[in-house]
Amino acid sequence: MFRKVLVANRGEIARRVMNTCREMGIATVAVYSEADRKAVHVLKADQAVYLGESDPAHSYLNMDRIIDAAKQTGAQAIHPGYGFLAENPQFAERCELEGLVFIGPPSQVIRELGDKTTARRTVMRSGVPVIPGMTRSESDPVVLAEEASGIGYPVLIKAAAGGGGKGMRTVASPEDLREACISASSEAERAFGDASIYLEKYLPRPRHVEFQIVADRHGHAVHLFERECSIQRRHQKIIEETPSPIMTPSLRERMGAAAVAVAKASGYVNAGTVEFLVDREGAFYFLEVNTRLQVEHPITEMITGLDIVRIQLEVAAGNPLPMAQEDVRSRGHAIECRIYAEDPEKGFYPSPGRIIHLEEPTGPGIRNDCGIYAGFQVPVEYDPILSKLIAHAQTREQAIERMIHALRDYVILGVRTSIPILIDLLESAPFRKGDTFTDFIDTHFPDWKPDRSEEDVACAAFIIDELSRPGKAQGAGAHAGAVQSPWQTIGPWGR
Amino acid sequence: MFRKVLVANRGEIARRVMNTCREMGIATVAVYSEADRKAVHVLKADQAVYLGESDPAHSYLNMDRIIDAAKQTGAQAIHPGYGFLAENPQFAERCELEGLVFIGPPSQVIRELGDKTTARRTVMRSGVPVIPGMTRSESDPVVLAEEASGIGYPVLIKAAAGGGGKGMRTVASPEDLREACISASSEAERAFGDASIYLEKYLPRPRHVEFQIVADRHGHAVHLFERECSIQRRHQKIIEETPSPIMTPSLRERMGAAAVAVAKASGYVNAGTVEFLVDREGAFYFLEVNTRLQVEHPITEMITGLDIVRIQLEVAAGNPLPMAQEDVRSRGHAIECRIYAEDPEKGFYPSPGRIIHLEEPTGPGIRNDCGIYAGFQVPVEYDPILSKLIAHAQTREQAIERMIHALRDYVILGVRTSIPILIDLLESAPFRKGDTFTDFIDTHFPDWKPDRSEEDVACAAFIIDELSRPGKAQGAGAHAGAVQSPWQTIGPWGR
Amino acid sequence: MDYRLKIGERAVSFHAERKGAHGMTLSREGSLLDVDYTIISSHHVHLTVNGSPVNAYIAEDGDTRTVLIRGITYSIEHADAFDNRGRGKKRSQAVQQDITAPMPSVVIRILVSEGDAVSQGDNVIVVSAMKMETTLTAPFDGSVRAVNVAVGDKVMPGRILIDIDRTVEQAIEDESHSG
Amino acid sequence: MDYRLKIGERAVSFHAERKGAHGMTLSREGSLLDVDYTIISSHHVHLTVNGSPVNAYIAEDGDTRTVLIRGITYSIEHADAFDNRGRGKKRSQAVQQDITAPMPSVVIRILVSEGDAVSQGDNVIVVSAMKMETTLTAPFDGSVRAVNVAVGDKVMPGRILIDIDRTVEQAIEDESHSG
Repeated sequence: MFRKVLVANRGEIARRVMNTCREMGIATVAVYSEADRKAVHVLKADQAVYLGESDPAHSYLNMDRIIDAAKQTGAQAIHPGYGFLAENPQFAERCELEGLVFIGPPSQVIRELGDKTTARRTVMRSGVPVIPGMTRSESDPVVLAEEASGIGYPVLIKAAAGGGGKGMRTVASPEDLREACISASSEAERAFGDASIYLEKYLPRPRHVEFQIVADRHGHAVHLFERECSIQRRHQKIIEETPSPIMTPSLRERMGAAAVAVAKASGYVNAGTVEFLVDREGAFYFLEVNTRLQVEHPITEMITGLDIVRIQLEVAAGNPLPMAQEDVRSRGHAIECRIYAEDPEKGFYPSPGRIIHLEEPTGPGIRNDCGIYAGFQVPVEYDPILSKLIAHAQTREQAIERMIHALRDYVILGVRTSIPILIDLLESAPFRKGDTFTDFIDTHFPDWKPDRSEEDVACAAFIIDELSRPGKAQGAGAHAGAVQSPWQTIGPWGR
Repeated sequence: MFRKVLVANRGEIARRVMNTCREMGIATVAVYSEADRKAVHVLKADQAVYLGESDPAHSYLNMDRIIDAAKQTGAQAIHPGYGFLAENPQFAERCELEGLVFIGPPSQVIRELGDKTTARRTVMRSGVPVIPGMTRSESDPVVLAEEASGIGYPVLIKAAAGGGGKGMRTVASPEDLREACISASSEAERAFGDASIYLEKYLPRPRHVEFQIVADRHGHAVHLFERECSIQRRHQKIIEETPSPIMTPSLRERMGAAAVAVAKASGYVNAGTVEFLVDREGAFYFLEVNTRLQVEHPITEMITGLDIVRIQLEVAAGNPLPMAQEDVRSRGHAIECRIYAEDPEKGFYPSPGRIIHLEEPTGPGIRNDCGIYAGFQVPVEYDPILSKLIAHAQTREQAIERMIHALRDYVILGVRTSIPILIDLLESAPFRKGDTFTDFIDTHFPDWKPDRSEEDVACAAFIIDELSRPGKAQGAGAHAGAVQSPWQTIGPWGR
Repeated sequence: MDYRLKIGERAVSFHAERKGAHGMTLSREGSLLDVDYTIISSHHVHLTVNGSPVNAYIAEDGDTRTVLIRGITYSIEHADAFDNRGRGKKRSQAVQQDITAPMPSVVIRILVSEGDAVSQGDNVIVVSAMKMETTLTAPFDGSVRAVNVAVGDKVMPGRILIDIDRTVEQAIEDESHSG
Repeated sequence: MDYRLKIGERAVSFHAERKGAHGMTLSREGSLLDVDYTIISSHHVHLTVNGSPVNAYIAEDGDTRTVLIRGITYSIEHADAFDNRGRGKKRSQAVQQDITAPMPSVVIRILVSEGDAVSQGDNVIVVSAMKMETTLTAPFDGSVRAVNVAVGDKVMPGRILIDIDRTVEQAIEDESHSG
């Protein structure tokens, strides 16, 4: 096993990878940018190397500096997390050339699956159905317009290198295509260091169901069941669960077999995710393979009792998978909610800022993979994910209740978060029924606002807080305390 | 199911019970004493009723006030937690008479099993071996002295009503018996409201292995596997784990069957624990039944995926057990460490005080059932338990590593805690080998002190902290800041 | 003591009377709240309102306090403070001729140069926050007087990114509307 | 700057030199520590000592600071402060004739009354903290001058619970030893 691993990522996922490393006796190296000098992954690492400015291009996407950091610290392997360089075949190749183990598939596999169009061809040959769309990526707006006409509107723009919803746009009519492509391409460039995009037919109201796979270098591949990831905003998942509410033993067997077939056909090694869309009739279409650890991997860990990062490290070190398909058992139901720094009342607009106060939910069946702490300045430069809250219970209904209460217990002051809308989503009748589709929020929660039924209580808290702070005025301009109240400068109040 | 439940307890266990209640849609009522006005269970309840002064006799042991609180709030059932009135048959009987459901066994069963000597007779009749000792409790020092001679020294004094190590004393020779009995009896009186004690033969170096049982009103009883609770200090457990390192499938089957036999012979209903001592040859002896939710129940929940409090509530409402013995499956290995407010360098002397800063460990496989928060004043009147840290992983070795790192991540400032010795216990070769006996600490860690190998780093932190605080002197009596430094009053420093 | 608070879009008046060391009654339009409270920390108050306990978590952000109750946030401030600020804002909006950052963000692309003529709705600048790009458009017809930022700049909310001189006839028309 | 710190039972001298805004070198008996640090919060400093990062959590308790590193606590104070206090303590110990509470606790039983004669080692009072009972004994032969507490009283460390007048011959003998 490795003695030292560099984690080429930040925040909650870097921390989570380092947790498993240290449990395995592997020393950890963090890398960080200017904005992340006080980030949680820096605080938790055995060593930390400064990369450069906050812009990802100068830090988390800067291959030279990351490779240098690995060499300088004597790290033998690099775990890329998700996002940044995780699915960049050039980076995996650089690692291979420099004698560093890239903890993920071989660069060749990343390249073939990462070019989503090549992946689609590979999968078509193995007999698994794919969504209609382009078979190569393109940057010429004229060609893209022609392709879109051929596919038929609405079309979906996707980043060829992508994942996580970045660089994705739905386009309803030809006149919007050009600017959408430019914007998507730019977003993809910044997120993945690769501006390539392609077009797919936009499927109305699909479910997003994915299978976790793990494969070793010795030709063994197993799947760890499915995850349902239909609840999305801006094409990015915000609630995931497993098992999928629509899954039947027979469908699971067929889709699981398809996922393993994709893994074997592509020569897959390490952990990955085979994504499918499932239509209303229960037919499934291959979407893409994410050749990395997925954001939502914890729900699979909860129901299987496995540590996917441990499996990644074992497999990357050349060891065989520690289990066969029949050893993998599912227990209970797990849900993940992504806690983003964003304002769900204002179109999920990002909300960076300083965390003033933090209380994490705890208790039976609750896991919080957290990338922040009280006092941390959430940077504007990176993904708005603050933490991933996971609830595991015996049944779906119990997991929903557990999650709702955990969300209500979760206190984050200083930035807006997705918590209020997550509560309403989970409490809604369609979610409880399992009617989850990718347009769920647009359909059931357009122009969502929270039910602010405790305004009087909030006002009481406001008044008490003001009265209880020493040095604050307690009446019309009275009391000149040590600390100048903002109200004193504005004028009299509370008469 | 009940609409409202009163939890007649405090701290982490009251909070944990309320967690499950609210997930089941059951409203919760907390009760509290003077010292607990700001306790976590008060903050988390749907309603809270003040009982009285901090002394348990005026609050958590005051049956009249607790029954009144239940009636006044319309609670239909009372969950007693552990300790206090949890194993008091008079209290269970009062509930029955007042038309309140006591969430535990019928008062008659508590009385018979709670009188540990009656329990011993019942169990002896069912063919399970018991430890040599008295068959009735006693308060007369003369009679106790005679019994002790009969049993042969060393003897163990135990509270007839007891559990949790309270009222327990080992006596090596006759001259120490009298004061030990008085002290044990007094401690038992204060802890359980019952001063009765009895004597048992002291078994050298036993293992403490217990089985979790659950039984319904319809004659069904199952066990949820064992817990190994051998690591103790002052006869109180500090590390528990499951499975037991010594367990074999055959021994588990025999002991599990014995536990279920005890449940059936005693007419048991609800959750309980059948405790055994196991000697070095693998022979097991019935010790006692704890007729309540056990402190260490979370490790059983981790490996079985069950919520024991939910089962308690279901069974108390008259519902049948939701599973048969063959449905109960164990997965992985779980360890609990009890985080006490005490100084392990000074004989585990209690260390009450205000929590100045708190950072709870989180991450995969970590659960922390926590009864404190930053700013909370840990009362001097109650058990020193602050929280229970639980680690669950695939193997014992992985669970140990996970726990060690979680303990190192756990930051509690303001009181001394058991954390440093817990780290050393888990890291020790005998613990890793599974050589865990009840005299483990006395044998391997007499006069334990932590390995303070980072004194220089600590001094650096001291100096940086001092320099970085505004208003503190930064040189020989220099700088008169807004805040008077203690050093300024004492004299010059840091020259 | 009387309070006029702005919560959401409404202003609400309360009359508060202290009741012992840790209690008060709050009345509003005839309804009465009986409040007991315990200060748990500088950001946490535990209240019992008409017999029902509730935790409120509070953070100050300038004039506004954010109160978090059962996962839901409430933004509250003194209505007087809001009125004062609001009047100022309205005045400045009337003569608005610039494009400001809506939130902390980074400038990604600038689509216009000094002197360019722009029509209402034209894309003029793209900013990014937390990997989400937003395109800001011209609020009216006019010409670009100044570009105050460069690609890569980190900007805070309210920062004027681009000044636009409004085409004169329309500006006068708007002024008369705002009067 | 020079520091003389008491850590555990030892006093250690350090020479500290600032190195930029967030660094310092610390030398002690020829060995050199190169320290970079980041203040994370009022109770948390992240240090890099000779290239190795480590988190230190710090709380002040009177003269002493408790520093928590990797789960282990270090109690540190200025050696001067300790010496001053220590000399005071020694003096008072020499004439000690009382029984003090070892920690915050509650008085459970009082086994003596005013005027009682006690022998060294006799049980005189039982206190309880967090359900653990501790019996305090007479430190020397003597007679009980005053019982300062009642059953149920909550007492803080150092509080004098019972005054005992020492039997005269022995007291004199002890005094000569302490000189």
